Amino acid sequence: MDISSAVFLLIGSFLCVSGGLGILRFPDFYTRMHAVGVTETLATTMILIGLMLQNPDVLVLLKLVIILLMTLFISPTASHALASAAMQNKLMPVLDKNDANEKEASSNP
Amino acid sequence: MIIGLYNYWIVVVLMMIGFYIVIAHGNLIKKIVGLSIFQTSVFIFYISMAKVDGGTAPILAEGIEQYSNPLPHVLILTAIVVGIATTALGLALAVRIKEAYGSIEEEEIQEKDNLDC
Amino acid sequence: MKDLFSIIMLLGIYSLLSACFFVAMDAVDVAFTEAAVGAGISTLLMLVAITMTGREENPSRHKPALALVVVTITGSLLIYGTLDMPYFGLAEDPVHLHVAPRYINDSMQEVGVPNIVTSVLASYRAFDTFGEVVVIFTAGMGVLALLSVVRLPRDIAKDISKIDAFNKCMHEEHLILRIVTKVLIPFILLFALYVQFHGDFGPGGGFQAGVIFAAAIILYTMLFGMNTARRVINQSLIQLLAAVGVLLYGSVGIVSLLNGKNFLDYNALSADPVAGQHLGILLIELGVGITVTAVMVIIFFNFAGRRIDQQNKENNDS
Amino acid sequence: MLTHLPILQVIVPLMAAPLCLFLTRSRLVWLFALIVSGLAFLISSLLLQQVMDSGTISYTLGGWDAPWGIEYRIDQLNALLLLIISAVSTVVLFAAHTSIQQEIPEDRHTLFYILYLLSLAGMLGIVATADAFNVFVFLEISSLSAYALIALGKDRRALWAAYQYLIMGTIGATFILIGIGLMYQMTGTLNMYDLSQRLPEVDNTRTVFAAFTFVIVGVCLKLALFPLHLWLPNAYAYAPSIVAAFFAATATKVAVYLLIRFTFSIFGLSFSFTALPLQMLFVVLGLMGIFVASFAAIYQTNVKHLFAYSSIAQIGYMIVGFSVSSVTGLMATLLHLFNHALMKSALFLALAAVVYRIGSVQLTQFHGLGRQMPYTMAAIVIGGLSLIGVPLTVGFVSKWYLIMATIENGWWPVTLLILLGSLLAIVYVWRIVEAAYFKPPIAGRENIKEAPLSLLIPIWTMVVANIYFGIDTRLSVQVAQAASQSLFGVTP
Repeated sequence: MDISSAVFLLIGSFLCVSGGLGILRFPDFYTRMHAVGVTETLATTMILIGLMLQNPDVLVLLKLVIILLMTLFISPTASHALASAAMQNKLMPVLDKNDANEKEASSNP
Repeated sequence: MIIGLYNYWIVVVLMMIGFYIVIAHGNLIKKIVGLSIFQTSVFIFYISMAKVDGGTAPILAEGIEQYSNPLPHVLILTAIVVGIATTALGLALAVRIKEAYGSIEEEEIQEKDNLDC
Repeated sequence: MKDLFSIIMLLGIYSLLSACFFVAMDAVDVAFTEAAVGAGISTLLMLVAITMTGREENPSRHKPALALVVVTITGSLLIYGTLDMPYFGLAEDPVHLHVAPRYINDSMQEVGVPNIVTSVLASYRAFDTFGEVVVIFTAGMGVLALLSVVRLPRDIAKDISKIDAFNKCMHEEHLILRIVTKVLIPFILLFALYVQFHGDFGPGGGFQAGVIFAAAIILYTMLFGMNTARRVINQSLIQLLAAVGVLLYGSVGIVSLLNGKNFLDYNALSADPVAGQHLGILLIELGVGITVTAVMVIIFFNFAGRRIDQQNKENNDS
Repeated sequence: MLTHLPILQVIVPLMAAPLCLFLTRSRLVWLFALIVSGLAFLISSLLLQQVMDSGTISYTLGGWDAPWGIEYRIDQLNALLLLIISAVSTVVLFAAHTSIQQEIPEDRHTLFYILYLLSLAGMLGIVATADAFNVFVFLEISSLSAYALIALGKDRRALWAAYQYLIMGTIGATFILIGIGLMYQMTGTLNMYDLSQRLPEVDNTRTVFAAFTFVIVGVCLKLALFPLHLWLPNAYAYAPSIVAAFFAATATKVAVYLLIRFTFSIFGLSFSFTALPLQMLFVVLGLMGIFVASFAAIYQTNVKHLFAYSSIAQIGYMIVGFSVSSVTGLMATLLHLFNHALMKSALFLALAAVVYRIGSVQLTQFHGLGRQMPYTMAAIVIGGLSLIGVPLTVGFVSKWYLIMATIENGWWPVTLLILLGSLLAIVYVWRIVEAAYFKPPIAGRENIKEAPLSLLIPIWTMVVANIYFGIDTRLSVQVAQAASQSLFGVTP
């Protein structure tokens, strides 16, 4: 029980860290969004499952399940809203490296 | 001896950051942000003094002896409400000032005021 | 930092972090409120405000020397003041010895509510809470006085005709958001009610519930447009509701006056003191909840309404 | 019901404010607000009588004994303040209906009365309560409504003034909050009486010293004590005239009350005047306030600005009386509180009448008004004489006691400076008189009429009070004496 919970928690934390890394390292808005959006959903799921295994109390378990459902609902929606807002404001994805350099050069005259 | 007070010192630093923003910056919205930081730091100060080592949240339950002090919590609940009320009113004023003066920078408003006189 | 948008986001994060700190300091009720208010409503209001005032800060020309001096003096005075303070977290600090023990030891017999914060808030220091409700009411009235826009029947008719067009375009753009929100709003409202009536036993109470309730309405407004929301929620009705909350709270006090007890003495409400206290707390929490919901909605509607009005004017000009 | 008077004093206007929303007609709301304010006045006079007869009244809210619950505690000092506030509010409200017709758009009238009542209730609450934190809550009620009321002014500068006031006021309130927190941390209590019992045990600690400083600085911000006065002139000058009349007469008085309450009742005399060089500091700041503000007043072209600066100067007199820290000195301060409320409400109401007729308060617009609006201008002249301190007006009484107090203490230079300050007052009052009586009327404005009766009645009520209390000083002096003696712990 303890071991499996620990495994889940570790996977969750690893995903969190990699998501954070993604935010810092990826070149443009959409890939960053991707990094956070994907890892956040999965990471919270993992961590919540890990916590569920830690605590056998039914009431607490129920609350955690509700939190899990809510995050599964909300975080993809939030990512979607962010991305579509960016799209509406005509922020274009960066496609390759040269393109990125050009963009920066043109935006910082 | 120093260790026993470190918490308050951090709070003081936070408070002063907020206070500095309020008095040093010219942007009206930023002043309100500073005010918010200042007030939130005062809340942290109050809450710190309510803490008792080894205590738990002040909700009575079986088998718990030590509770944190509930009174500062109550005071801060009230103060948070006062804070949001002030923020809302300040923002409303800032919006009106923008409409009337076309700017939310202190210096520009002052200049336009001097022209009025 | 010159971009007000990111400044406000950072402020929201600061509020959320301080809420986490409050949990660590055992102040669950405060943390709840701070998260709902500081990170939620006030961030939202600031964002609405900057859509009207512009999000860039001008490069400043001020000289910060004087401000720095003032801040340094104040800060060092405070640090100086902390030197004689009782240490952090010791159980024998004067704070924990004088008034608070009675709350902790006797509130169960005297008020009969497990959450001590609620019993202090709503019974021992109920008048402070009354003041708090009036403060929020004042803010609502102040924002109304500053921002409300007179809407002629002609405007309203025009707005209603716009709703369909607006709905159509929103429907295509924000399909996912709209559907998810529709699913979520009932749960948010349900949660608000739970917080409202469970405040006796766990963290929560009228204020937090009111904010959550208002958040649900605001979410609806943001996705379905002001005009739809105006049709659902009557403006003057909501203003009256704000007043009703304050009056409900006050009239609990008046009833105890009429029964020959002191103002807000809930023992006057029932022969059994604990039952009286329960009834009193329930009623005043309800009053708080109603006023807070109404005022938050009023504030948001007036900000948003002002913004629409500005945009209309700009369109007419151009 | 008589035992419940202390709480009724505050909750009557407090509960009446939301009720106004249900009455939509402007006239109806006005009548209702006027009745409520009159009721508050009645209650406060009953309270004063009770207190003078039988001493301090204590009232526990919610039936919880202090310090666990919140206590209301009425002694001579706050009974006097309650009377001043509710009396001024009633008289000013009487004029409100006519005055705001021109200055505030029709759809804001109900909101105006609501905010006015809230502000009144807030001030009454600050004065009546005996709980340090409750002071903060009611301070915020009165200040939030004040910001909104000031912003209702016609001029766009009203918005800017209100914003500045909001920032300064919130900083002040937060300072007070920090001070209260520090006090609470050392003593574990919030009740004022309990605090005064428990503070002496810890009064040599640095924390209490810091608490005291923060509270004093916070209160001084609200008080507009020189050099923290910068928010005041614009706030009074651009607010609607009625609001200016109400706040000029009451808002700073409440702050003076808080200063007296915190220094004398809570921290205690010996601590307050030994921990800091407070006496010296306040004398210097008070005198500087008198001179700087009076000079500034002389150079104003806007009459509202002029009287706003004169208010700052008058606060200087109060602070000087306060810092003498003798029974007579404090008595002079309290008398001046009372008298200044009478003068300033009369003056600002008269200005409201001028605005009503000519729509401006620039000094150049006053030319010839002496003949066109004789009653209004006569009121301004009498108010001005009272500001100077001419015998037979109230201004004389308080300056007399102030000078007595300084002489008693042997502060000759201060006495001289006070007299000099009064000379400056002659200068700025003379400028108005000159403009109104010795300049020909402005061309094209020959048919300006006297202000309507609904404005003249409140103006002259205040003017008559100015003269009456200048001749028959029994009531004011007796109460002020009793209050200051009880603060010094002297038994008469």
